[in-house]
Amino acid sequence: MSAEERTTDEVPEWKQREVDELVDLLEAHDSVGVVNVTGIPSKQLQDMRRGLHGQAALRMSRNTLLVRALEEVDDGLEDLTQYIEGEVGLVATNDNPFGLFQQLEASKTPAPINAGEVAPNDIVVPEGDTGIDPGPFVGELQTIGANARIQEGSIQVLEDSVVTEEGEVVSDDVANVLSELGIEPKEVGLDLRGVYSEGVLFTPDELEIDVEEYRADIKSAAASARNLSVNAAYPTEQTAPALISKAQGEAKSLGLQAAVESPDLADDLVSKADAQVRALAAQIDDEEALPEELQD
Amino acid sequence: MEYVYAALILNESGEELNEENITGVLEAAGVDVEESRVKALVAALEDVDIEEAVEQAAAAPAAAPAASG
Amino acid sequence: MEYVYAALILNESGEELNEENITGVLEAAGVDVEESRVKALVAALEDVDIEEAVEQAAAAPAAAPAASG
Amino acid sequence: MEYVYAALILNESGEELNEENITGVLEAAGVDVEESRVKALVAALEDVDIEEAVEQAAAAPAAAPAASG
Amino acid sequence: MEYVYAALILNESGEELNEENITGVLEAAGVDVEESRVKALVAALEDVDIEEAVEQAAAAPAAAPAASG
Amino acid sequence: MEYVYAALILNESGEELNEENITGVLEAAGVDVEESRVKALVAALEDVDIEEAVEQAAAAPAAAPAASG
Amino acid sequence: MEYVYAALILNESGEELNEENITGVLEAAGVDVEESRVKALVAALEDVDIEEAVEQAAAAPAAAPAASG
Repeated sequence: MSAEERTTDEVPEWKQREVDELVDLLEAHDSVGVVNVTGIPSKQLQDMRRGLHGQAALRMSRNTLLVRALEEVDDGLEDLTQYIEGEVGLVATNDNPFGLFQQLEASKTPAPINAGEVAPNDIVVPEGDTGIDPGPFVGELQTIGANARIQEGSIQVLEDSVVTEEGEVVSDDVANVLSELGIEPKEVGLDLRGVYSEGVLFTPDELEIDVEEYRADIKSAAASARNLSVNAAYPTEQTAPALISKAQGEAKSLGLQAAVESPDLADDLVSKADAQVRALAAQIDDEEALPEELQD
Repeated sequence: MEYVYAALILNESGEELNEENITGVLEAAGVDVEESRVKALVAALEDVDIEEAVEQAAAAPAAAPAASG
Repeated sequence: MEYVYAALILNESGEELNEENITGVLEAAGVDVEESRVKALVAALEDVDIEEAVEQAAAAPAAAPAASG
Repeated sequence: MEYVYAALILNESGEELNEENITGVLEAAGVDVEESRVKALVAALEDVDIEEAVEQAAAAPAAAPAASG
Repeated sequence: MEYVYAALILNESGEELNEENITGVLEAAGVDVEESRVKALVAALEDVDIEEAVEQAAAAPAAAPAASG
Repeated sequence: MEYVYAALILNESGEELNEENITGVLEAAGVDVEESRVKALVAALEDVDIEEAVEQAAAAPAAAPAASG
Repeated sequence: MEYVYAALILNESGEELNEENITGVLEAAGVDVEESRVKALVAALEDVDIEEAVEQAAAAPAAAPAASG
């Protein structure tokens, strides 16, 4: 560490120490991310820190110090300073950034939403029995746009009802109803704003991997290669049987179409003739003209 | 089914599909021909598109023999 | 297919499936018979159990409409 | 099926589909060639559009459970 | 496909499936043979049970020629 | 798809499926490689059984939509 | 299949599908390249519309495990 040389007088020693610690942390890990921690209660934050233990380290500090540390490490990490705004923290891991993203997503927990907050997604009051006795609450539900009715002695919601759309501000009425029903529409957790990993800066949308899609791509790629190999008649170990089969099918198709008198085709030619004669007989609606075996 | 086969042969040879020709083919094959059936067949086929009927049969492959010999 | 049809008529009439008979049926239908095809057909059918082949065809699901070309 | 394969090779090479060529291909493969089958093949293929027949094979993807005996 | 056809003829005639024989068949058909393709084919077929592949193809329904000949 | 093809080549050659190797294959093919895509591919394939996916593709006759000519 | 994958990468990157490029891609993947297979591939693809060939489903013959007796 170069702490001894860096005795800049304007920086209090404790700050420099904290920056040095941050720098150590950053330098010791392959991937560093900036996470938004706005609105996460400290208890939950501690749980999350514990949950990440061993896989990723979460560090909070003053934003100015975070920026200073990122700049001090340089090496590309300074690109992350654009995300240092509001209540944020740094996560550092040796896992790849995709794994980090998955971990953080998995650690998110539902939380109630307050009046005045912006809905992060469509807020839905689900269809079903609310379990609440008949009373004014049915009116409250109706007021916020839920299709509710008293039925069989309790208040029931007849269909999934969107009460606040994504991006809209949650009203007092909605917040009250949600709280009464125990609906927690928010997902609270560490929100990755960006990750820097081994020279590449990733945004969250780049980090969300759909493994199924990759699996499908592999299949599709394999099928394409197979098709090309067979259709271009470029034999490989895997496609040689398919090529033989194709050649055989072509010969058979030609042989049948031309009615080539070959022992290999005799069975099929007889079958074909029989199918044809039956097809023609099926068009004949005069009983008397039909062969005995086809008459009723 | 021999009567219908006779019609199919005539259809391919391009000869007219009439009683005389059908009877001729069948007799050449040693069939003891019933005149009324020939008549009925000729009448019945008058309104049938033989090509089409045959093509449809060909389109349905002689499906998968269960036990090839 | 006319050669095959001719063979099948003979099969139904019970006449022997030989070159002479096939040729006779085809000629009666006005077909310009190729001796080689008749020979080849007789040879090809030698080991075929026609009844069985026909049954298999009958067992096959009837007919998908032809997307004729 | 070797006769038909021979025809298919000639079709791809662009050589004429005649008896001599088919016989040549088969003999090169060590086949004991029967003249009548060659003749029959040439006659059978005379009016057939080989390209089309081959393409139709491709259209019907082979797939059936085999219970070969 | 001519290379594959050639291999199948050899398979039927019982001759060895080697480069020389495949080349011979193709040349007899007037094909301008590419040595590398012959090599690639022989290599690909080395571990393939041709009989089995052929049987599987045969078990599949005959591919439906739609258009009449 | 070129990234996936690169992974499949490595899978067959037995080389490790890592960023360096994928990048190397793609660059050899003149692809302007995006590092983030390579990283994502490597991460995603950690959870994919490539052999299995390839076998499934072979068993099901190609998912690829047929644009027949 | 690695040779085919290599061709597909080149097809996507827009680089020329020649022996040098295919060899380069394969070598980058640690494949012990066989010249004849590369040559054969280039020759096979010469007259092929790759886009079309890729899309056209090849029949899966292996689909039916034959319970051959």
